Amino acid sequence: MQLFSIEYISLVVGFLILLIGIWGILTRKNILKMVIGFSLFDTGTHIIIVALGYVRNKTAPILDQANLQTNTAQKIVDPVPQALVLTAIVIGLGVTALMLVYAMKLHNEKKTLNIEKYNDLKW
Amino acid sequence: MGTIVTKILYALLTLFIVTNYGLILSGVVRKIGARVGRRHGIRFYQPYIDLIKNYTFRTRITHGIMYYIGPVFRLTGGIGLLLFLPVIYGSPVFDNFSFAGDLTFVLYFQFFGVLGMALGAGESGHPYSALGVSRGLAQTTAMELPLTLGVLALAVQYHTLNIHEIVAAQQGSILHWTLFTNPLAAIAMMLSFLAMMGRSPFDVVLAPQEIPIGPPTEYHSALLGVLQLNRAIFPAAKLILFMNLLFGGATNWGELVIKTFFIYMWSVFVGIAYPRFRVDQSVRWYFGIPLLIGVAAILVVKYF
Amino acid sequence: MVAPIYIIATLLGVAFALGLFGKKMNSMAGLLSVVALGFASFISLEWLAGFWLYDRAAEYIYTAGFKPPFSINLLMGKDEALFTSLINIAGFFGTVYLWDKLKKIGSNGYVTLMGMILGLNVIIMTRDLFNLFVFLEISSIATAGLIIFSQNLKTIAAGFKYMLATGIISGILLLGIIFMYYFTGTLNIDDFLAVHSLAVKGFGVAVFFVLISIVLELKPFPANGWGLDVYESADSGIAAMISAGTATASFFVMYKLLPLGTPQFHMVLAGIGLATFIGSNLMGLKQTNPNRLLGYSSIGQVGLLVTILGLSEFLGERTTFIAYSILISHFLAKAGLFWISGIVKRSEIKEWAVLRNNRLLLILFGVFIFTLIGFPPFPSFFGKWDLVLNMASNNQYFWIVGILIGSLLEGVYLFRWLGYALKLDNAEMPAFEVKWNKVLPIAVFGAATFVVGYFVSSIHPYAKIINYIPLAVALAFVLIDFLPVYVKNTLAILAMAYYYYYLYPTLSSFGAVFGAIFMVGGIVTLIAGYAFKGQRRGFYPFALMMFAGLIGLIEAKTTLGFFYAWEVMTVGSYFLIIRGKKSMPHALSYMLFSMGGAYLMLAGFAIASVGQFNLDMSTLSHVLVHPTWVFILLAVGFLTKTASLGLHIWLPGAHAEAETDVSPMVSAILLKAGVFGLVTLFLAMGDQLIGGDVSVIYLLGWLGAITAVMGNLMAAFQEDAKRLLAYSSVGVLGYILFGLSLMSHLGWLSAVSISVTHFMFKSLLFLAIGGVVWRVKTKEMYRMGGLIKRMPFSFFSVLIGIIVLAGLPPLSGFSGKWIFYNAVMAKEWYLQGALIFFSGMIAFLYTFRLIHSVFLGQLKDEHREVKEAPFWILVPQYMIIGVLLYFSAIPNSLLKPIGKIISPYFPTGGLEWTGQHAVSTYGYWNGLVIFYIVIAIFVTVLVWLIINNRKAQKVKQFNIVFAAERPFKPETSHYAYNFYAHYRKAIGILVEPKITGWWEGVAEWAHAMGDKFRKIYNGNGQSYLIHIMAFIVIIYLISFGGF
Amino acid sequence: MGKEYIEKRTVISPEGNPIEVDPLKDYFCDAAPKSCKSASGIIEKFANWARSESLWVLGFGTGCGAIEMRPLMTPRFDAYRFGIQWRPTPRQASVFVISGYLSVKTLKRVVRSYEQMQNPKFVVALGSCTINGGMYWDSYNTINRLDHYMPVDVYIAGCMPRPEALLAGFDKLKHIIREGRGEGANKYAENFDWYKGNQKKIIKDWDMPDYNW
Repeated sequence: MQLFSIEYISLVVGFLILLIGIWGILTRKNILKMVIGFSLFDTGTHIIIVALGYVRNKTAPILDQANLQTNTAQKIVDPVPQALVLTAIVIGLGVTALMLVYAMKLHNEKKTLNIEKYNDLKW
Repeated sequence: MGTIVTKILYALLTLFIVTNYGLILSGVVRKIGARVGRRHGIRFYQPYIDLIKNYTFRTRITHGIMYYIGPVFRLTGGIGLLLFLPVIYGSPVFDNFSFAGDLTFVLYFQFFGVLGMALGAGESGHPYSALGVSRGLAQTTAMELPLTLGVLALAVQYHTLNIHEIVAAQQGSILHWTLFTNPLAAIAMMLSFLAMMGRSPFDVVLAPQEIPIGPPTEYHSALLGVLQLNRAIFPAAKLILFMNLLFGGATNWGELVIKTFFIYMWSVFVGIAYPRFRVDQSVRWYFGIPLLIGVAAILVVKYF
Repeated sequence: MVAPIYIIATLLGVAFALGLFGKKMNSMAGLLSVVALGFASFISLEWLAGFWLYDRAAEYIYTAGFKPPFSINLLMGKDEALFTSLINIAGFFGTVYLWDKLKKIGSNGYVTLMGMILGLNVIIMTRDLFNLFVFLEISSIATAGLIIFSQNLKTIAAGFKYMLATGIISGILLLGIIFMYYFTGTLNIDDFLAVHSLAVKGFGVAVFFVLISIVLELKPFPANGWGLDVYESADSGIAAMISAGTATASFFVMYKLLPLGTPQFHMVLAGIGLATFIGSNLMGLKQTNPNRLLGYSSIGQVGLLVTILGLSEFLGERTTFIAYSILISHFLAKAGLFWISGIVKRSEIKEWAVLRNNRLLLILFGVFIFTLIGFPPFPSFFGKWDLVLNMASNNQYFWIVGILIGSLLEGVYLFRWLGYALKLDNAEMPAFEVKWNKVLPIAVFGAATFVVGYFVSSIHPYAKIINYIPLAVALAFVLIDFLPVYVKNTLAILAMAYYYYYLYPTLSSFGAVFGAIFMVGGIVTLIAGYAFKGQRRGFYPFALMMFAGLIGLIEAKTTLGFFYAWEVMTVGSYFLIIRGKKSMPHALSYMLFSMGGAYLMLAGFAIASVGQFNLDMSTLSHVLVHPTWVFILLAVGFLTKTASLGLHIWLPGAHAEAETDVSPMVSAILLKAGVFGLVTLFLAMGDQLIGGDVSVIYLLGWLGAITAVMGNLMAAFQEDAKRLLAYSSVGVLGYILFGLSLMSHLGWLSAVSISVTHFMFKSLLFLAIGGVVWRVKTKEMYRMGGLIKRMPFSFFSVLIGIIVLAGLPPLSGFSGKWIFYNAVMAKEWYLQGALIFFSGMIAFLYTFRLIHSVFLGQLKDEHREVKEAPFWILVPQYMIIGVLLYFSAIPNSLLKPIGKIISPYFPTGGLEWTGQHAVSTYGYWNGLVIFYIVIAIFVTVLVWLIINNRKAQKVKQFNIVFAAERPFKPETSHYAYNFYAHYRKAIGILVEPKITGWWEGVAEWAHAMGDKFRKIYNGNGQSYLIHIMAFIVIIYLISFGGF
Repeated sequence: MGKEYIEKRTVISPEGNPIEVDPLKDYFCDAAPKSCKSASGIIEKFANWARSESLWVLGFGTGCGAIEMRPLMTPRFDAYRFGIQWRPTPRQASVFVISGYLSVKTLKRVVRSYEQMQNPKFVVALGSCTINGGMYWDSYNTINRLDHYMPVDVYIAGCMPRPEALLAGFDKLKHIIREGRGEGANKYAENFDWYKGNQKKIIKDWDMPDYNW
C-alpha cells in the first residue's frame, strides 16, 4: 500500500474516525454523545473495511455494467468487504437504534442523560 | 485352687501388716508434727481409736448409691494399689498380685479410687465437695507431669516397666539406688511425691475451714471409717511404690519400715516448713522447676 | 435425520410469523414458540444421538449451494450437536419458565427470544467468521431487547451498559475479522486454521483482536462489570438464558477459535481465566444479592472453563471431557439457580430461608449448589478430578493451586447461602408463589444433573468401576421420605446390615476393623433413631449417604474411588450436621475445612498419579515425583477430618450442635474416616523426609501429642456438655495420630484399638448426654445437676463411658494406654509420651466435670420431674456397654485380632499372649486377672461397708452441712460453672483461642480483599468501557511482549 | 435471702409443664429422729471407750466463750493429747461445743448443726450464759437455758471459763460417755416434740424442716 494512495488515506481516516468515536464513548458523559461516539466508531470501521477491500483502478462489483460481464474477477475490487460493510451498516443501524431507545427510556426514568447518574447497580 | 487360696491369704497378711503400719505411721507423724510444735500431740494409736469410733456411730445418712459406694471405690483403689505392688523384694509371700500389671498399670490404677470417691462426694450435692475435687484433680494433672517424666526416665534407664526388675537392678549397694544412679529423675519424682501425699504446701484440696475438708465433707460414720482405712493403706502403698522405684525396695519388713518412714518424712518436713499454695500457684509451680528437672532427666538418660 | 438448517429455518420462520400475530393471540404465539424451540431441540438432540449412538460423521451445510469461501457454511458435528442441544433446551425450558412474562409482553417478546436462540445456534454452527460476528450481534441485540422489556430503571441501565460493552466488543471483533480477511483472503474458520501457521506479519494482531473480543464476551475479570449488572438486574429467567445460553455459546466460540491462538496466547488465556475464576469468587464473598452472586459465580465458572481451554496443551485429549463436564454442570446448575431465584424473588440471600416452604425447590437448590462446586455424583466432580490430575502430570502446580483456591472461595459463599436457606428463621416470611411452568424446568434440570453425572461417570475410564450402589440406596431414601420414621429406620438398618453381610467376606486387614466401626457403628447408632417421632424428613438419605461414603472408602480400589467416597461422605455428613438447631455457622466451617482438606487430597492424589499406569491405591506406595509433598498433602487432607490442632476449629461446634444421634455418628464414626486415610497413607508411603532429614511422621507425632493435650485442655474448660465431648474427640484423635506415627507394632495396636474403643465410648457418651439434653433441653452443664436421681441408666452409661475414656483400669480403655507406653518406650519418644500422659490426666478433669455437673450435685427445680432418656436411645448404649465390659474382661478378644492385622506390616515388637496375659518388651499386663481382683476387692469392701452401715437414712438434696445454714437454691449450691477456674488461671493462657482467631482473621482478610476489589465495579457504564479498553491494552502488551 | 426460698412455687419443666415445688418437702428429708438402742454389754463398753477417747469437736463460736477454745490447741493446753480434735463439719464431729450465750438468731443454726451430727453426740455448754442466760438473762434476744432446746451433757460454768476448766469439762464428758450416760441424742429423739416446741416457741421465723438430717 502506498502512502497517499486513496486506500491508504481512507484507511487512516477510518482509523481516525474510529479513534474519535472511542474517545467520545470513553469521555463524554452524555448518553447521546456516547451513542454518537458509537456511530463514529462504526463508521470508522466501515471505512476501514471498504479501504481494505479496495483494489486500485478497479471498479465496483456491480455486474450490470457491460464491461464487467467478462473476466469479472480482474476488473472489480474485492466484493466481499463490500458485502460485509453493507451487513455491518445494517447491524450498526440496529444497534444505534436500540441504544437510542435505551437512551429514551433512561431519560424517561431519571430525566437525565448523564451516564454517571445510572450507577444504582454496583459492586 | 490351692494357690489362689494361699494367694488370698498372703494378700490379707500384707493388707493386715500395711494397714497397721499405715495407721501407726499416721499417728507417729502427727506426733512428730506436734513435737516440732512443742506439743505432746495425739497418742500414736489415736488413729485406731478414731477408726473404731467412726464405725460405732449409730445413725448415718446416705445421699444416694454413688455417695454410698464412693468410699468403696476409694478403698478398693487403695487396697488394689497395695496388692498390685511387690511389697517385699524377693518374697513370694508379699509379692501379691504384682504379676497382673506393671508400673504403667499401677500409675493408672491409683486414680481408680480417686475418681470413684470424687463421684461419691459429688452425689452428696455439697458444693464444697465438688470444689475440693476440682482442686484436687487440677493439682494432680500438674503433679503427674514431672512424675511421668521421671518414671519414663527410670524405664529408659532400666529398660523395663516391670517393678520387680527395677527393684532388682537397685540391689547390691546403696549406690545402686535410683536416687544415686538417676538423681534428676528421682528429684522430679520426689517433688511430685509431695503433692501426691497431699500435705502442705499442696493440701488446699482438703483446706479445712475454707471448704470444710474438701471432698469428704459429707462423709461420716462408717463411710468415713472406710475412708480412714484408705488413708492408712493408700499412702503406705504409695510410699512402697516410691521406695521400690527410687530407694532400692525392701528385702524385709524392717527395711521397708525404715525406708518408707524416711520417705514420708520428706513430705512431712516440707509440709511443716512451707505454707499452703493456692491451686493455681501449685499448678504453675509444677509446670516450672519440677517439669524442667523431669525433662532434663529424660534428656540425660536418652543422650548420655 | 432432520437437516440442522431446519433449526434456523424453524426459528427464523416462527419469528417472522409471530410478527403477524395480533395482541390477542399471545397464548397462541407462546405455544408456537415453544413448539418451535421444542422442534429445534429435537433436531439437535437427534443429531447428538446420531453422533453418539451411530457414530455419524460430521456434516457441513453449505448455504446457497456454494462451497466456502464463496458462501457461508455451517458445521454439525458432535460438539455442535451437543452445544446446540444445550442452547435449544435452555431456550425451550426458558420459554416455558418465562411463559407469563412473555405473554404479557406479547409476540414481540417471543420474536426477540427466538432471535436470541437463533443467534446462539448459528454462532455455534457457523464456520464463517463474519457470519459469527453477525449472529453475535443478533443475539446480543436480541438479549438487549429482552432486557428492555422489563420496565425497571435498574434493568434498563444495566441493559444500556450491556449494549455499550457488547457494542465496543463487537466493533473490535469486526476490526479483527476484517484484518484477518485482509491478510488471508478468506473468512472461513477452517481455512484460517490451515493458514494461521503462516507467519503473516500483522495477522497475529488481527487474530488477537478476534480472540480478545471473544474473551471479552466471556466477561473476564476485571472487564466484566457490565455482565454483573445484567445478571443482577435482569429478570431471572433472562439471566438464566444469558448464563446458560449466551455464556455456553461464547465458550464454544472460544473453543472453536482456540487453535488460532499461539501457545503463548493460550497461556495468557489460561491466566485470564484463572484471574477471573479467583477474582470473581473472591469478590463474591461479600455479595448478598442472590442474582449478582450467581453472576459472580457464573463469571467465575466461565473463567475456569477459559483456563481449561488455555491449558488444553497440557490436558491433551482430556480437554473435551474436562471442559464439557464442568460446562454442563455449570449450564444446568446456573440456569436452575437463576430460575429458583426468579421464584423466590428475594434480594438478600439471608431471606432465602423462605425457600424451606417448598421442599422440592430446596432439594433442587442443594443439588445445584453441589453440582456447581463439583461434588459427586455430579459431572463437574469428574471434570475437576481429571483437570487436576492432568495438570499434575505436566508439573503445572501453579494452576492446580489457583484452581483449588478459586473453588474453595466459591464454596464459601455458595455454602453460606445454602446454610441460610436451610437454617435461618423464616417464620415471618410470606410464602412465595409457585407455578408449575416455573418448577418444571428446574426439576428437569435438577434431574438432568444426576443423569449427566451418571453418564459422565460411565464414560470415565476409572469412574465407571466405582460402586454406586450404596449411594443409589441412599438416594432411594429420598423417594420414601414420606414414610414414618420407624419404617425408614428399620429399612436403613436392614440395608446397612445386609450390606455389611455382603461386604464382610471381602473385608480384610484394616478394612475389616474400620468396616466394623463404620457399619456396625452405623447400625448401632441408627437404633437410636427409633426414638424420633414423625417422619424425620431428610435425615435418612444423608445418613446413609455418609455411610455410603464411609463404605466407599473401604471399598475403594482406586484413588478416584477413594476421593469420590470421601466427597460423598462429606456431603452426607454436612447435611447431617446442619440439621442441628444452631449448627449453621459450624456446618459452614465444617464444609469449608472439608473442602480445603479434600482439595489437598486431590492435589496429593494428582501428584501421586504422575507417571503411573493406573490409579490404583497401590500406586501410593511407589510415588514417582515429590513423594514428600504427596505425603504431606494427603496427610493434611486427612488431618482436617481428624481435626488435628490448627484444623480443629470446625469440630466442636459441628459436633456439639448436631442432633442426639447425629453427634455419635459424626464424632465417633466419621472421624475414623480420617484415621483410616492416615492408616492407608502410612502403610502405602511409609515415612517421608523433608529436606532429607526431618521426618514428616516425626512431626506428625508431635502434632498428635500437642493436639491431644490441647483438645483435652479445651474440653476441660467447656460449659456445654456436647462441646466438651467434641473437644474430647479432638484430643483422642490426637492420641490416635500419635499412636500411628509411632510406626511400630505397639503404636499401631494402641492407635487402632483406641480407634475402636473411642468409637464405642464416644458413641456411648454422646448418646447418653444426647438423651439427657433431649430431656432437659439445654446443653449447658451448669443448668443441669443431680440428674442421677432422675436418669440412673444414663448416669451408668456415662460412668462406664468416662472410665473407659480416662483409660482407668480395669475397663478396656486402659489397654490402649498400656500398650501405648510400651510403644513410646520402644520408640524413645519420651517427651511426646509425657505430653500424652499429661493429656490423659486432663481427661480426668473433663470427664469428672461432665459426670458431676450433669448427674451429681444439686437437682434443679425444673428437672424434678424429668424422665429417663428415651428407651431407644438407651438401647444402643447398653449394647455398647456390654461389648465394652466384655473387652475389659477379655482384652485379647480385641487386641489379638488387631495385632494379627498389624503383624504383616510391623512384624516385630508385638505382644506375647498367654491367655489374657500380655507381655511386651517392657512390661506385662493381665486384664482378666485385674478385672477379677478389682471386682473381688470391691465386693468385699462393699459387703464390709454394708454390714457397718445398714439402715442409713436416705436424705434429700439440701440435707448437707452448709456452715449451719441451709442452701437457698439448687442453682447457688451447684458448683459447676467455670469448674476449673483456678486451672484456667494457671494455664488458661494455653487455650486462648489463637487458632480460631487466626482462621477468623484469614476469613476476614479474604472478605475485605473481595470487598476492596469489587469496588472497581462502580456502576458507571463508562468505567466499564474503560476497563474493557485497558484490559485489551494490557493483554496485548502481555501477549506481544510489551512487558 | 429471706423466706421466699422455702415458699411453695411453680416452675416450668423443659417440656413446658408446670411443676409444684414445695422446698421444705422436696429439698429436705424431715423424718423425725429415732432413739437408737445401744449395743449390749462389752461391745457397748468398748464403743463408749472409743467414743470417749476420740472426741471430735465441732466448735460453735459465736459467743464470747469461743475465745477460750482456741488455746486448747496451743502447746500450753494441747488438748490433742486427750484425743480431742477439731472437725470443721458437724457430720464428722461427735462433740458439740456451744460457746456462751446464744442469741435467738444463732439458736436456729445451733439446732441445725446439732441435728446434722450423728448419734451418739454430746453437747458441751460453755460459760454461764448457757446455764441461765448469765449476764444476758433478761435480754430480749438471748436464750436462758440451753437444755430447753437440746440435751446438754456437760455445763462448764464461768464467765468466762478458763481453758483449764474446759479440759476439766472434757474430762467429765469422757467419764459420762464411758459410763454410758452420754445418751443425749436418744433423749432428744425421745422428747423430740418437747424440744421442738421449745425451739419453735423462741424461734419466730422457723424456715427449716422439723429435723435437719
